[in-house]
Amino acid sequence: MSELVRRNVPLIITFLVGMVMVLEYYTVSPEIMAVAEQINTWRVILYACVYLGTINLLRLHGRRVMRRTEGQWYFSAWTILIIVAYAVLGLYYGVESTNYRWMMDNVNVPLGSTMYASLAFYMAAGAYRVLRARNLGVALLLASAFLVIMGNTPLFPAMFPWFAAVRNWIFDTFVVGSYRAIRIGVGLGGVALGIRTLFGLETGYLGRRRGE
Amino acid sequence: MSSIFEKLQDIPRGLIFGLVIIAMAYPILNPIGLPITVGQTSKDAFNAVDETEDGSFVVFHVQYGAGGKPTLQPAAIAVSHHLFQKDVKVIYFVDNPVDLANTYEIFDKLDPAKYGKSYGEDYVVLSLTGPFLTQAAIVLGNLIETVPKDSEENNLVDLPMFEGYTETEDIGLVFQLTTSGDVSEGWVYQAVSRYNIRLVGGWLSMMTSSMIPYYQAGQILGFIDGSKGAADYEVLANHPGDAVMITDILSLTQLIYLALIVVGNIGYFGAKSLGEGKS
Amino acid sequence: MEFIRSGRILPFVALILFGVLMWVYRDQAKKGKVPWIKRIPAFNAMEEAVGRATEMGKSVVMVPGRGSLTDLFVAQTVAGLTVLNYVARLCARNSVKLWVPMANALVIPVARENVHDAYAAEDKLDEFDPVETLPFVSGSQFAWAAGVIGYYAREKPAANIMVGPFWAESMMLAESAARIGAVQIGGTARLYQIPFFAAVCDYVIIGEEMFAANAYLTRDTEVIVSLATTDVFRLAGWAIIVIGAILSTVGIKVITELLGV
Amino acid sequence: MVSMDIGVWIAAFFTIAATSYVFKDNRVFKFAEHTFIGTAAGYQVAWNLTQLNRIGIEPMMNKGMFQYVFPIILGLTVYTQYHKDYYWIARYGVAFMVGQGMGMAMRAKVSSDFIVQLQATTAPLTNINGILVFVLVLTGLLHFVFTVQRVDTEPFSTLVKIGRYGILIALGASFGNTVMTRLGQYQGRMIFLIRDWLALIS
Repeated sequence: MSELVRRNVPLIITFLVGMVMVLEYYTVSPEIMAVAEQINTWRVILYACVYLGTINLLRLHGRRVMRRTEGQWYFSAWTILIIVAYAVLGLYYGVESTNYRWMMDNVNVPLGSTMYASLAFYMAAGAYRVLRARNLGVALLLASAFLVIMGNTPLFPAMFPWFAAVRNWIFDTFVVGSYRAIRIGVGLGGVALGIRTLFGLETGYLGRRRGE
Repeated sequence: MSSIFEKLQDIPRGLIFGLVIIAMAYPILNPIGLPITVGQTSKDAFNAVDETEDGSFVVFHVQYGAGGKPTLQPAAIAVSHHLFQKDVKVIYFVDNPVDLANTYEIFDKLDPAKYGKSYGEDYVVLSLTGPFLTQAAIVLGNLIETVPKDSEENNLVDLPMFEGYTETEDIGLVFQLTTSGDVSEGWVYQAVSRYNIRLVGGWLSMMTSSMIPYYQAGQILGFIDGSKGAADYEVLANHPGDAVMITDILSLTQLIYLALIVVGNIGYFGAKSLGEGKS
Repeated sequence: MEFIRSGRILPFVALILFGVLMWVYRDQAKKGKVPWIKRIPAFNAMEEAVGRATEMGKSVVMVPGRGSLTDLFVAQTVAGLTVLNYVARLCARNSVKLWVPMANALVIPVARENVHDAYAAEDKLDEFDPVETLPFVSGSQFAWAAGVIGYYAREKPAANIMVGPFWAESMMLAESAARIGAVQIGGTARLYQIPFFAAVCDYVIIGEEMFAANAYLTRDTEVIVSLATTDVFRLAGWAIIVIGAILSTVGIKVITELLGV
Repeated sequence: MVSMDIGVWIAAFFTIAATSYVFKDNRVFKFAEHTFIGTAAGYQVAWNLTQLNRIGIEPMMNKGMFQYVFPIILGLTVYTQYHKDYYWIARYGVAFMVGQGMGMAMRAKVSSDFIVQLQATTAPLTNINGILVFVLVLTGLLHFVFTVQRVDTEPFSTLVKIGRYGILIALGASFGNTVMTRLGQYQGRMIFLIRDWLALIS
């Protein structure tokens, strides 16, 4: 019994739910569509019950505070305080309130956008050092990158319009052709992974416990 | 002699950072004002939005968060200007508070009343959560039954714009702005492939390569290619804004970037040829 | 055929065919007939890189990506861990120091077990120190990247092998390792990061080559069966394109229309 | 006149703190990074609880949608994965999520990523661009064939090499566009500092 309940029933759930989603796409049966719509709503409700990411974060930083990890524990204490503050204020003010939007505009947006944007400096300072036409392959890559950057820099198309034309030609031919081949491969690979998962051949997600 | 080539390959980082910062700050203080050559993909995006059926609904997905805001918020504003000039009802939807703040900032900058548009009658904002493909399936196929309220706690069925709303058939266009590849691909699977709805996309320009096969195959009608596409759309919708300013600045920073690559390679090949000469 | 949605007949048939083909390949594999797998040129580059580290008496860094075992990128993380096992065996054999910066708590036990098996296979277990070889650097992107870049600057490793799912930090790592002259092999299936590895690394593993590398090393029938089935569909697509394009050039659109059924 | 809005000053502080990492890893950046991690985790809790109430609990209470109790139970099962004996209960929630997610993700790929792409490439070969796309798709497809020994021999291996060079050129174009992405992103922040914070331009 335990093998059935511990492993096989979950695999059957994955198969059945997966099949409904697939059949809803391929068939016009109203019954399947109604079941699929319920499954989608359930999935959203289930998603809103799972807070493992935040719990792991609280455990990680909580442990550092308990151990007073040198040079780190006060940052961890601050992180825990911020998590609780943003959660409580979000519920108190309401996540769609103007106060909460103010907190987003003046803390999250500057932090999030600047952290990603600062890669611009890495792009400039770092890439310059290593972008060398060491062999034919990299030389082709560099030539293509160079022409695209010139096409993207309004200065050059403003002077010679064919810079924009060359840039667009590279995208309309090399990028469409090569990325379509890559895209087909990634797509078929996704189908293979999907079939393996729905038919219980890919059970990594079940998290096998040793000695089971 | 070889020391010059070595130096060319090893310009100190601080100097490069200084150059980049100056190249970004200078054009803001005194703009160069270069003409924008509008690309075909931006024209296709503009025309596709323009040809959306009157009286139909447009699903506008704001999903660029904080990281994509500097690039894509100007595009969201320009497209909203365009949509608010048309007789369409716009459903904005988000799945986090940062994008909610971005959406309301669009309305602050846009002033819908100027176009005679009001909340609940011509546009609405929905808050959702869950995996993206599931959100898309709900918004496109099963909205009223699943999402009882909008972001301002109004019942959807009480809003005038949803009177006689019959889900999928009423949606004339999906317009999406995202920094996530899974979302931009996901819209092709759901909007185009599953529900057969017209799709126009907008994303960071680093995503264009992996998405352009869908555009060339006609699955995506047109797209906004990062800040360059946003500037194009601002020009097409004749509402020049931050994107036009950014492309102005791009000229200088990318010029420096190109110069650095050339200098680096001159140093590399110079040192290499000397190196061979010596041995 | 009102049951199948219009315009979905061919995809539905193709999907069923795909499943049947996978089943056939699996059945044959059970009977010992496993498809041939191409050896990825990157493995020669890895052997040369570890050889170089041995001569220089320097260490080798192997980064199996920053993914987890429960996210969308599990297949790439597993491929990265397989390459980790291969590199660990090379390092153990040549008694070269290996450093594997960990970014995800779930991956650590699996990665440590993986490297342990490699050292055991080369019976060099005495040289294996899990905490030293596979340290948890950080769970957050930029803090983790800073830790790895710090190692490059301090230790100046001879080789830097990065195979797995990577995000914006790939640029930082590749650039920093190139600056200290390390031989680099980079591979990921995240489309946006491949250009950096291609521009900066000495050898790049592009997209699906990672999964072929995984199949070649582990002989895992599930992965080989999937690759074999996708190859059949790739070559079928190849034929359809050739015939379809030639016919439509002379005005016969039958293939193009058939594909729309 | 420099902005008097406290919010803008906070935003300017975090913009500079987040940029400082580029020059040197420092404690101010560490503070900014931990704030970023904390806020994202915090608002996720508030946002999801709000949606859970709006989409799940209220309809269950007021509109008699009692079946919504099942996804809530499935959601709670996920927390048992750390338990020594009842870890397997978590598999029920995970199995539902993986089944729905994988079924949804996989179903459209056969047509969107395969059949429609083939169809688009059977266009008439009447212009140079069309022929080039045709050749690049074919050589690109061969480049990713790993289990057919015939393709590893002439003349196919030359086609594979052509395919790889085509891919490298395409990767170069993608690299060029990424330069614009990264540089374009920071310029938005620079406009914020100069215009919204220091008000040096209108």
